[in-house]
Amino acid sequence: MIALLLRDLKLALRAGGGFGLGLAFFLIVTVLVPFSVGPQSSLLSTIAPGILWLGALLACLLSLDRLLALDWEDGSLDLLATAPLPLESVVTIKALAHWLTTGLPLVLAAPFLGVLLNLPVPGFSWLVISLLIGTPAMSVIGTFGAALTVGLKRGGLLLSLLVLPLYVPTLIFGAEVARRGAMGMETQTPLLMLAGITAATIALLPFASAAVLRINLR
Amino acid sequence: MSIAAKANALWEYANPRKFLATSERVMPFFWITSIACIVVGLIWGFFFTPDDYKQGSTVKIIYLHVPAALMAINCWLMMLATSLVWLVRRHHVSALAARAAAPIGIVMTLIALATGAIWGQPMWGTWWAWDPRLTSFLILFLFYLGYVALWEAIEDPDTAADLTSVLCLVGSVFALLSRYAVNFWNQGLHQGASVMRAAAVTGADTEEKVSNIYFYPLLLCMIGFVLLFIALVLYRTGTEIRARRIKALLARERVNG
Amino acid sequence: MTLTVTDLAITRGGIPVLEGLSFTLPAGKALILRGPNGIGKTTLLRTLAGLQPPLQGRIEGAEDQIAYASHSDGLKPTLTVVENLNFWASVFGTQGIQPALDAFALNDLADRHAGNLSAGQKRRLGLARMLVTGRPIWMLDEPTVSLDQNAVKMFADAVRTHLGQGGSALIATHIDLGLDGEVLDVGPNKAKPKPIDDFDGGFL
Amino acid sequence: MIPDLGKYADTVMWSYVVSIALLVALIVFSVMRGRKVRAEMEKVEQRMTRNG
Repeated sequence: MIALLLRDLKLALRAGGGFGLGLAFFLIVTVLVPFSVGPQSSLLSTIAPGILWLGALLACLLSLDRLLALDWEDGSLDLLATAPLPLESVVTIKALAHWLTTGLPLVLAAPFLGVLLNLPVPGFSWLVISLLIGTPAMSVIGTFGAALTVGLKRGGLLLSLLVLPLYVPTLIFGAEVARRGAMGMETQTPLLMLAGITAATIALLPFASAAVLRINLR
Repeated sequence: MSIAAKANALWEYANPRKFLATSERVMPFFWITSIACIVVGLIWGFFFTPDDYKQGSTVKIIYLHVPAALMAINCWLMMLATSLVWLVRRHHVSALAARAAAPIGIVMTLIALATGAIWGQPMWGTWWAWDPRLTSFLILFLFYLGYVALWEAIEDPDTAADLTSVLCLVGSVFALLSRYAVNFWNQGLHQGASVMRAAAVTGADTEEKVSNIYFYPLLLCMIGFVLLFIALVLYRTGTEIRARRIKALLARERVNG
Repeated sequence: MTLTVTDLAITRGGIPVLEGLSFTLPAGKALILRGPNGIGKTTLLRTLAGLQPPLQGRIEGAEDQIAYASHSDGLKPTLTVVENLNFWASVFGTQGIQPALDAFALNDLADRHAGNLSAGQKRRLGLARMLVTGRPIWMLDEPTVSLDQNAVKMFADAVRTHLGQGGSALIATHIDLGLDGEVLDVGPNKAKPKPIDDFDGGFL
Repeated sequence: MIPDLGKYADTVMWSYVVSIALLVALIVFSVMRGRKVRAEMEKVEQRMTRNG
């Protein structure tokens, strides 16, 4: 299992591995927002939590179609499916690798981009906390979407369409935590919901992903 | 007949030929009664019910909005049930029925959204408000789109049936979750919407004065929509079965060269 | 470790392709699969490897015993030869990739990135991957494609060594490898179509 | 004939027009595709019975 994780990390970090793609996209979105809505800092600080969450979500979405497709094309998945490792672990590791290479960098970059958008001071910690809790769910849900569309030639668009509604609850609660945190309001309820969604998806969704992958490998 | 025997008899309809024969026999009944119910219900509602004291004549929209919204949800529930039957018992008719139902669900959701938006224009002063109920239907619409797109994208019919069934299961959980999330995110702002909900759920007198005058034509329309849905599903499932058979025959022809 | 297949029927894309297939593959033997293109050799190998369920019939002695190599090699171009092999060795819980490097003369290429190898070298690496799985039954799908004569000999030797150590191999190939074992022609097992009046049969 | 719908006449009429149009379109498309598929199946079946 560790071997698979290390290999995926190594692959992501080497040339052409796609590491930094999501990060670059996140940066582009946040930098462009003030140009499109205007430079008033009061407006920017109101929408900052939402924009940062949306940017992180889209950056995550962008990197999903590479998650399983490369292993599918070169036959690695065939061999992994016959290996002693259960497919449930394989998809969990894949999601973890995706989070480490995409989600975690986004979490770390978010406070710096928050400065650009005049995020109110109390919002920084809540932004990082909400993203830290929310991004793993996005990776796990994304893995499910990637497993559904892995055999398709032009699965990218379909993948986005399938994952989009699945991301809604995470986005709502995650952005709500960041928004309320920035405004100095109570954040407990959405934070609990967000954590609940993440825990439940991590616990249950890998079974669905593995089942779907098995069907696709037939 | 014992319950087990009855259950077995029900599974008989999972046989495509038997399904086609039976559905052919009962379909005229559903077509005729459904269209009769809808026509009578709509005429009754449109011409012979008074305007609401608060909403004026827009109350007449509920005869379309409520049944469509009802069927948009029921259609997904039916797809969930048939998907489960396919995953557990592997009856092809069941999977094809789910496929046949999805576009009906899309149209029902569209009607609910369109009438909601048109109704919202004078009531809320805007075509679209992120009202929890409208938003939930928008999300449901996205689920339907994804489901249909997945069916269309996969070539192997059994693989497509399997994958869409799993998507339907997972999607149902997330749809419920979204419903809750959306309610939390925007606690119902619009009194007007609750008139429609009250009419849909209880159909009885409520504080908002959805009285029996509106209820009977509405009930007729709801029955009509349910029957129309059944007729459409039966018809479209027949089409899907034939399309599947064409595919199988052509594949057979290729194999035997 | 004997692989026994009894009255197996398999499908591809929902259409039956082969039926009534029975054979045994005892330890130390090879079985060469023959048959025209498109008859379902790949499907058979995938079914035996457990990647897809059979339509009917029994497969015994296959569970966790099979190393399956498809047309593609499962190699990562940005990893070196050694990294690629080490990865598969640890996934399958085996140690020591040295025998595999030796068997396919990959020692000189050990630190090259897999993406920089020639087609034949890649193929050799892909086959070396079979060796590091430590699984007794090899299932190889057209393993000699893009190998030169020398590499084919190398491959045949590796399979022979594997057989000598009590392993077995099921190989779909069109060339003669000179291995100890039988040839299985699946041509006669082509599935007979159901009569089209049988609506439900024709439906499947 | 048409009842007085007051100031909301447009709203109500458009709702009915859009909804009924969507319903009719759904039915028409279903039936059209159904007919096409049925005819095609018969064609293919006949061809296959002829060729054995």
